[in-house]
Amino acid sequence: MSDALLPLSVFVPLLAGVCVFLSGGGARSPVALSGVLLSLAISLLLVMAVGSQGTLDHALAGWEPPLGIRLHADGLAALMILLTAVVGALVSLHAVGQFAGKSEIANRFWTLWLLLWGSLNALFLSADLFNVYVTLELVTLAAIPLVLLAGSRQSVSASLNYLLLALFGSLLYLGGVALIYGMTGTLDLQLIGERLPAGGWPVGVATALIVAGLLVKAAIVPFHFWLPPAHGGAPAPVSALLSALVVKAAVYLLLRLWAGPLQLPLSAPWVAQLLGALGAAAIILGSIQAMRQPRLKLVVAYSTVAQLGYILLFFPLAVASAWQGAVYHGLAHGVAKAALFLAAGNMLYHLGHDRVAELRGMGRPLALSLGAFAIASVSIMGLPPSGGFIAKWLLLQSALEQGLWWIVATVLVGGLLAAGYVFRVMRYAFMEAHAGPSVDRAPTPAQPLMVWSALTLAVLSIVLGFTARPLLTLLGEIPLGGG
Amino acid sequence: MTLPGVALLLTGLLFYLAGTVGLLRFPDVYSRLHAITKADNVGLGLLCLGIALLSSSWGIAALLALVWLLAIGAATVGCHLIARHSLLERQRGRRE
Amino acid sequence: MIVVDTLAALILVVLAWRCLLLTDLFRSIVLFIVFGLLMALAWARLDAPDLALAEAAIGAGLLGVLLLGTWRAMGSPDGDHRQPGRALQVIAAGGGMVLAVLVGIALHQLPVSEQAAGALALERLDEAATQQPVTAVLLNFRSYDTLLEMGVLLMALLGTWLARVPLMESLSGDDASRGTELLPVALRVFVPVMLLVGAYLIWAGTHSPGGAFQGGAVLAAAGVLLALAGRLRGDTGDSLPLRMLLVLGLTVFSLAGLLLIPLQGAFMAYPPTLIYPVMLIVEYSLAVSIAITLVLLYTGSRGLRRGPA
Amino acid sequence: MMAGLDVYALAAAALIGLGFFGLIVQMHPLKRLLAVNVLGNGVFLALIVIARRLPGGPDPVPHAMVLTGIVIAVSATAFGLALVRRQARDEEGDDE
Repeated sequence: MSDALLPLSVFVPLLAGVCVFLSGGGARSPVALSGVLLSLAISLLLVMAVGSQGTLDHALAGWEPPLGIRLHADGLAALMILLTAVVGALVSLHAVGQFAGKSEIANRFWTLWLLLWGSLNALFLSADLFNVYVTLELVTLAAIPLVLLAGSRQSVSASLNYLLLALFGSLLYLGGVALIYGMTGTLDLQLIGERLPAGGWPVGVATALIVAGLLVKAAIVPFHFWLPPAHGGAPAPVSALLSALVVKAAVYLLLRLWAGPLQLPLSAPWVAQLLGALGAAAIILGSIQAMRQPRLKLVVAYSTVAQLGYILLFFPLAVASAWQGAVYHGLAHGVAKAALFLAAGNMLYHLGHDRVAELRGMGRPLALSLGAFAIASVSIMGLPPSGGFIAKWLLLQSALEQGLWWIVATVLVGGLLAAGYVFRVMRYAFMEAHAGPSVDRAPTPAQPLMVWSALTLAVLSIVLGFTARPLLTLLGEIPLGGG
Repeated sequence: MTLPGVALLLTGLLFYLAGTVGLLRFPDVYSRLHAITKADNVGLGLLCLGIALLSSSWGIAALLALVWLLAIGAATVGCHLIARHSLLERQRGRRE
Repeated sequence: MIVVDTLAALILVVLAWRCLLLTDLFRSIVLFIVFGLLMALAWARLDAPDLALAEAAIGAGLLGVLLLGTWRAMGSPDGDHRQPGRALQVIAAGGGMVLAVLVGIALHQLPVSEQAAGALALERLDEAATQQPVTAVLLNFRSYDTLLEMGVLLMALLGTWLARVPLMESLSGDDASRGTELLPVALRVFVPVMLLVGAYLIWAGTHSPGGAFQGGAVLAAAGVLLALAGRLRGDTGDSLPLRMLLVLGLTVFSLAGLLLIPLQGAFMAYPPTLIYPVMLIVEYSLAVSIAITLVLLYTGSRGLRRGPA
Repeated sequence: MMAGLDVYALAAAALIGLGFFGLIVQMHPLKRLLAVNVLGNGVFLALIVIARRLPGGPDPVPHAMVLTGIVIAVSATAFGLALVRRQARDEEGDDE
């Protein structure tokens, strides 16, 4: 019966979201908080079940594929569910503080966030190409209203651009799915792997459409322009959720498809090189942009554009250690980025602005949040002993083994550039000033929950440097040869 | 039943054609409305009658009659509202 | 009949072309509505009556009214004369052509699969307690997709609420709909007929083209008609009963699935004796939620109240 | 059969290309929403063209996929239109 955990981990958060919607409660709503706790519990149970039993499958409605839809939990899915649960729970704590006293916005936040949680779990567990399309739309349509919660003019145009791009991306994806269904007569990931012709125009076009659609959704250069305004303009807990989890969903699917039905077309040398090159471009361009941003949250948002690139470096490498490195990078970045956004949000909350150049003298009033920012930055820069270091080390190792020097160079330069944009912030923040940081209004100190959740996430990003062994064991072997 | 059915269909299409030409060529809202509602209602009626003959089933004929009645009703109300709106606009224009 | 198909396909493309290239916004919208209607015709020609129904009711009908309403709410702008840069135009034209050619070649050369899921679905219709293949796929074989789709509807509505620009709250009834004798009579005839057709379509989904989406869309169309005539007004607050109706489909569908897990061992699997009643209940609750969501997506308001008769 | 099928396949490909073109060259958000919808209809048409090739009747699976897709597209578009209205209202506030 443990396979019933799969649908439960989708529907516990979803129905909790529905309950919050019905209850209309505010920031400290017991319904919302128990929903978060239940969702966390069911996710952890699922991860433990995968840890002890290996992969889990659940044929929905009792119909085996190709007729029905299959849910599938393997190490990769379990790690993403774990990331969602841990980051989500801590961000929820932050949200309790952030939205205190704002009953209506808080209710919308909890409703949408719990629905998003269920949608993300649905996406990670789906083993059906069309169902993935539905879950992608679910994730997008939960994420965009969350951006809108900020209520500002910028957030409206950011939401609109986000929506247009996201719709465009998922329709390209759906076009590819249509062709694949035409060729194989099935939507099940495993069956597609068995039936897909080895080559030919239709396979090529289908792969191109699917990959292009997912790249648009993942905000990979050159489709990245919608991400910074959307992520930078949203309330801090939302930015954290979007940057840590939502953009990962599309990249996750690229890895999932490589590991499953599309391994052959995605391993074609020029496709792999192209994806790797896009990743490298994202790392360099995103980091340079991050260095030039006047506002702290935009620095962090462009850093997301850059950090997503590392996962794409997997494709030209395509060996076991690169697989582990790419997935671990997803985890490490998720935790660290959530910490960065929450810490940046605390500063914004305190000062009423987040203009980098005016942060001087902030060390004292915001010591803990700044500390969280600094600690999480260690992981973003890829310095030991952090999760980011493990991930980059694994990527570097496999690049060195294969003599792919341009990847080695990209990873090293990316680390230096990350140090550049992080230290730029630090320099201003730790600079002594006579009068403390400039403020736009009377300072409102962040609540303890907001500070400690950011700090906990930051510490976790370092802890990830020591937990590589159990987590990579959970991930399991690199899936080669389909299936 | 085929020949009269097809003949009715063709005549119906002629009415549609006339209505469309009227819509495009007539000078103002009222005469355009006149052309399109009158001609198209008759055209639709003839089409329905033609299809009913071709299908030679009473059930389908009854359904088609219902379709025609509802379409006429909708066209009447729509035409009335458009004409009224246009008249009110014109009166307002004159007053200003 | 090849002539009809060729003509339909050609007009579709020309309409889309004109719709996307005109600078006049109003004309673009009207062309888009016509495009939707022609799409419905194409669906009918392609043996997809379910889609023809859905497209006509939701795609062309509801979306059309919403587009026109939005155009008016924006102050009836005549269009947009900003021109993108020459380089962007070249990229767009080149990219569009490459995309079209690639998809065209792929569709043309697509090998036919021997063992399609659809063939299996057609074979095993009896086990799904329905004679209508599309309903069987939507509500049984792939019911999970349909369930998640209800989440999409709910979140689109939440997003619309957060945008805070209702279409119908501020709109005072149109001049032309006031003080005319004909409109109340028409409403008295049309609204009951539409409700009847909607309810029939939902039920019909079990054996012929129709189902929760088509029926729900027709019910929503009746609601939109009432809203247009001023009988139904947007309201500024949402009430608990309304919220319950909005999530009725999602809740009933997922609870039916979850509660029967111990019995059948799989999510959303129903015992053979219960399939038909469960499916009927699910269809009607889905349709109610769909109808109300669509009406609210149209009005953009938080709630609904009766307008002056 | 084959010829009819090809016509709609061509139309599907053309609509996808046109939608892409429109999405990029149009500046007005409402027009870009229309472009995305045209693209979507192209994809849906491709699915139905594929569904027709199943011997023994149209394949219900792509039909169900398109029905789901239409509802998703319409609800996302409705949300998009609300955002367009909001943007227009914000800009109006600037002018005054």
